[in-house]
Amino acid sequence: MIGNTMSQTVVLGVIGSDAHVVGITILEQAFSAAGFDVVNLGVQTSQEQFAEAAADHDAGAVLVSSLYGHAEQDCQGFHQVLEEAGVDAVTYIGGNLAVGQDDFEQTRRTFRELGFDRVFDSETDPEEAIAALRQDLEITPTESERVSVSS
Amino acid sequence: MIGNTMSQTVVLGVIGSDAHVVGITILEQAFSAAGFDVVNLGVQTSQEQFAEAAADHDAGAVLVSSLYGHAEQDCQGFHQVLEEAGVDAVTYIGGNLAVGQDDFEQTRRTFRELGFDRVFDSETDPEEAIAALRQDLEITPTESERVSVSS
Amino acid sequence: MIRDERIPSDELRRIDDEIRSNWETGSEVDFEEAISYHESLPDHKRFADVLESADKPLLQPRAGVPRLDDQIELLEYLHREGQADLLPTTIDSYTRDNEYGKAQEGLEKARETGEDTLNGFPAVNHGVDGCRELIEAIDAPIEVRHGTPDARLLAAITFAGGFQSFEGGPISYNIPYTKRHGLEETIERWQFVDRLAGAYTERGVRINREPFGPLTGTLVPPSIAIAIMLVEGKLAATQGVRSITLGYGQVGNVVQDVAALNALQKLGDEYLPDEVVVTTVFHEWMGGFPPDEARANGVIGLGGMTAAIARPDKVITKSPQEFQGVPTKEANASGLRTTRQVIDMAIEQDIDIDGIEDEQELIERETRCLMETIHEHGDGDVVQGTIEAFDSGALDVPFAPSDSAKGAVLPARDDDGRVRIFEWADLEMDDDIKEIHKARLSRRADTEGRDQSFRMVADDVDAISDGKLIGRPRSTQSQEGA
Amino acid sequence: MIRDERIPSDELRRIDDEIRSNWETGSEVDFEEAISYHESLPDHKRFADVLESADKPLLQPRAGVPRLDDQIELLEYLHREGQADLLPTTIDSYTRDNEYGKAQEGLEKARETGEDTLNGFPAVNHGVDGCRELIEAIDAPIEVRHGTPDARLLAAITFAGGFQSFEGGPISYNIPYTKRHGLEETIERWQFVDRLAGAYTERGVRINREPFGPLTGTLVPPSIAIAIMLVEGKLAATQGVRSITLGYGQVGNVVQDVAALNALQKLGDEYLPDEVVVTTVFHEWMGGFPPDEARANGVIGLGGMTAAIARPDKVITKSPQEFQGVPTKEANASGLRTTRQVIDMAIEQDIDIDGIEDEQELIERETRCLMETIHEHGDGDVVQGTIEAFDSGALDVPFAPSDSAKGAVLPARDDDGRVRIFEWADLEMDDDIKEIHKARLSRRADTEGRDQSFRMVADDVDAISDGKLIGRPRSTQSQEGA
Repeated sequence: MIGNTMSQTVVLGVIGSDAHVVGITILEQAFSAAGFDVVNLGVQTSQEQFAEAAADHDAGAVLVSSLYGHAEQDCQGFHQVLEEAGVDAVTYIGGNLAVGQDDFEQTRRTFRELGFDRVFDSETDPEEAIAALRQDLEITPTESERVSVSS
Repeated sequence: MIGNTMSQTVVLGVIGSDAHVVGITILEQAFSAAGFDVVNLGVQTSQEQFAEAAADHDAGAVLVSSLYGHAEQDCQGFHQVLEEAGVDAVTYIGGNLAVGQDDFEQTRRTFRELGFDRVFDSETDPEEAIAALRQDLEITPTESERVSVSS
Repeated sequence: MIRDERIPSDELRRIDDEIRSNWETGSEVDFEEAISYHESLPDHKRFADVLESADKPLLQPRAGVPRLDDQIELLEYLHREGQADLLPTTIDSYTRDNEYGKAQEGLEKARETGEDTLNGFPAVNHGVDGCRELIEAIDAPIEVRHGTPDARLLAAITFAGGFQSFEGGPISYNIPYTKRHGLEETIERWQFVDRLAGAYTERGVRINREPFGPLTGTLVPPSIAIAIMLVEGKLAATQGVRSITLGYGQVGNVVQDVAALNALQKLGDEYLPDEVVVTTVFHEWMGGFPPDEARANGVIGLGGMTAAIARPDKVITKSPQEFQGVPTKEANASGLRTTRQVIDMAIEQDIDIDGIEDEQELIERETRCLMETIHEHGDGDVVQGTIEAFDSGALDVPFAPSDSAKGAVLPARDDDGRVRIFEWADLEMDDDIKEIHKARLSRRADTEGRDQSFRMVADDVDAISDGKLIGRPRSTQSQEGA
Repeated sequence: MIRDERIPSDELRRIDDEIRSNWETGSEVDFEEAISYHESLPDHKRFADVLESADKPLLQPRAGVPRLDDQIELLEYLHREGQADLLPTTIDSYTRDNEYGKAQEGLEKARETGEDTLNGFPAVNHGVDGCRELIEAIDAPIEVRHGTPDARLLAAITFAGGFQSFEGGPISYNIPYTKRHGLEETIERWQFVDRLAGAYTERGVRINREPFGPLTGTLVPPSIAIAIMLVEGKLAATQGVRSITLGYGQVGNVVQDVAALNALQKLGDEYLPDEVVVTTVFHEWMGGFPPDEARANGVIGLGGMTAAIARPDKVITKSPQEFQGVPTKEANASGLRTTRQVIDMAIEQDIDIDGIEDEQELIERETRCLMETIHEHGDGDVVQGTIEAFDSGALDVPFAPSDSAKGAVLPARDDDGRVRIFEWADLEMDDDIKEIHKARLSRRADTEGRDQSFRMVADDVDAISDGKLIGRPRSTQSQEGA
């Protein structure tokens, strides 16, 4: 699969019962300004709502935000739900992903194992996510995995 | 000895190496306003300077202030020095008289034993000292000892 | 179609009976008996009277724990050690979602383990008697604070339980708090709450109502907050409420904050009926706090200074531990005392800052534009106007999670740190006002040598927790340094 | 008779040789070698340059412990965790009394036991090499702060040791600090200190000198403090000092404090020679602090706010533990960060308070009266004029313990909390200015329903530590309350 043919549509949302809206609003603005088509599902979005929106819009990327510390629980089985809906998109997650976030590398491994292509902490600038997504949508996922992300 | 014949002159000073001037300035003003003749010796006043001034002015009262916590040491033998100089005055002491001033009653006893007629803590209003002095200078010292001082 | 009309008595009784059957403690409520109970309370526990007769800002913290004994101990501590003038009882999240069963489980677990298994006081579960024990134990007025879209049972029980002040409103406890409750639904439910407060008021028990001013707590332009306060104030007045405290959350620019509080009081007096006593409450900074108690105390200090100049009737204080969430009682009391010290040192000074009148005039003009569009959207009915104006985006709140608001308007600070509107979306506003905002933001862009963009918004959101008011780009900041 | 004249070179050398023989480390000083040493220091350790080129207020704490390693660790901590821009080294009391032997005993005991047996850093005992170790270890400029009437040997050693800033002066380190040192004596000794700083300055090493502005720290009327700053600045300039930082201690009324700092800078530029670079330093409240860290943080917050509006070149911060004396390093850093947060949030706001210009004009007129009387008392010589004016009481400092000042003038706050003069004694002042003060104090007396009296003075001295700015009588306070 060659990135250039991939959709420039990005589905954004805050997963679970989390109601933190500021970050997702900023991300929506940043990705729009960077030329992406953004579908912002807002806060308190279920796995199914992500999958449905990604399928409907043939999204190239699904960006999940979580700031209340329950991300691991909220994302269990998420990639299976996406697959079942026929979604073939790059998936990122970012935010405060664990309650006692002492070791982010451990957190990153956890979410990589859940199936996310990239994992960001809450200090990440939108620019960094945009740069990563540009790369991931234009080159094969296998190569993208070799790119080191500093966060 | 009848109080009415006693001198209305009050000698004030901060004893020892103590340089706290604010309290003594306020006291000077308060006693002057109350009609006393005030001799303010200022800060860092020695026992001998108190005695000399009290003798020179035939003082009715010697008021000693101490705020730096070394009053007990600074006042050892003070009443003997006064007596040797021929001073026959009411003596008060007030301020932060002990470093860890947990039990003021204990502190009061200590300074009463050193010879002071009245002992005040640092929260005492000048009015209270003035009222006490008016009493002490008009009635016999024996009776004045029965007056309870709240401080 | 729901309109801004007083709920008729029989309808009030019908709803009251219905909602009181939602949880067992509902049956404890007896209106006549409750009136007698309120009449038995001493003057210094009558919230509206204490607040309205104060001649300097009264301080109130936030606080709520699940067990009654613990809540009494906590409020006693804040009253004694924090010298709080007014006290709060913050309600737990399950109760806010009307999940009284889950709240009951949490409360029972709290009683067994002694741990705070709920994030607030489940007043419905404690019931009328539990509330009264609290009211009797504390020697000051207490307000119910929550965030509940459907607070009907909570109101019925806490009013009967002796509370005389109740925070919230159909917009201010919907838009910032919940995604999918419709505005029509929350307005209808809050009409009941207000009508119940009105029923007590008619019997001489003036229940104080306090719309939640800070809304989303993040760079809310003052005129948007004030318009929503006026709407909620009008809705409450229609139902018979006569003591209304309009709220405002600090944005951090002293001139704008003082101007906004002045405008809030002035427009409140103007838009609300004469028979309503309008007071104001100032919330210390509700956005992100620095992760450092020393710096947090600086934020609190600026809040106290602003309160000393603006002199609202009440100040809701923050604690130095704001960053980490719920503070210890010591930190909570410490925030109260820091605020008290700043206010008491500054309030007798004659501090009149240039530009406050101009800023106030701008805020008033903006607010009038919004009130006018609400009026037009509803053909004169404020309920329909509010629903329609939110629907069209003519009325909007930045960073609103609710589906009832577009959340498309975006704020940014100008070069002095005042909150302006960067993205208007469909917000109704006179063109010349939009030009003023644009010119102000353009001056900031010039200072920073960058275009106006969402980057400013993003930088501003984090600025105070990063130690500044304005989110300058890094290059500008380093130029500033020594 | 001592006059305001530059010490001749041979006399400078004679005194220098003499005082350096007072303690063994004096012989380590070699002026030429010291110049080379200063030239080797990087730009960011050059105190005058860093201070004079800053474009926002730099923060500096107070700190001094006896052992070198501990002092390095303490300053590193305050630089890193407190983000102090400038660092201090506070000297111990024995050194201030020139008791170098006792300081040596204390230092040795500190080294043996690891305890702080001295209340500061005995720089003379540490000698030139010890000072240089400190200068090299810390990545910021460091000032010597002390309170020494005769600081000649301390200056000789610390200047050679690489320090480029030195607090104090013949009046400001005499009148508030000591009872029986005559002014003539301290002026003569400080002429040497200033001349030594001037000698370094002539060789390109601009030693910054900082007269101690707060004086007795208790309700000092701004014009008295400013006049003494101008005198000490002039004396230093005569001896060749070219970087002078005039000081001012917060009185707590924002309008008066901003006006005073403006006046200090303006009159400093006017009265000091053109070749002197004049900067200002603002000391956070030097009077009694509340015995409560939360309330102390409120006092610090008001200080930060004042600094943000007045924008002095430097701020000396207080810690929340001020009440109990020397703070822990954590509390010290905390005071720095609270101040930083308030300044950084408020400094970009356009806060222009009404009445500052009028108050500044009054302060300037008062200061000119005092400078004029000094001029007249000395027939144009500022040294003789100062000595004679203090002697006659035409120049005076309230609450001065020194026998060199009458200490007969008494301040009290007016109804806005500005410091006025209640008892003029023999202080020289135009009658119309006295009338202004009298009218202001009379307004306060009316508000409080009591006569102007020393009671106001007494109440004001304790007010801030009791939680207020103005010492109102209790009956007025309870009227104020809710």
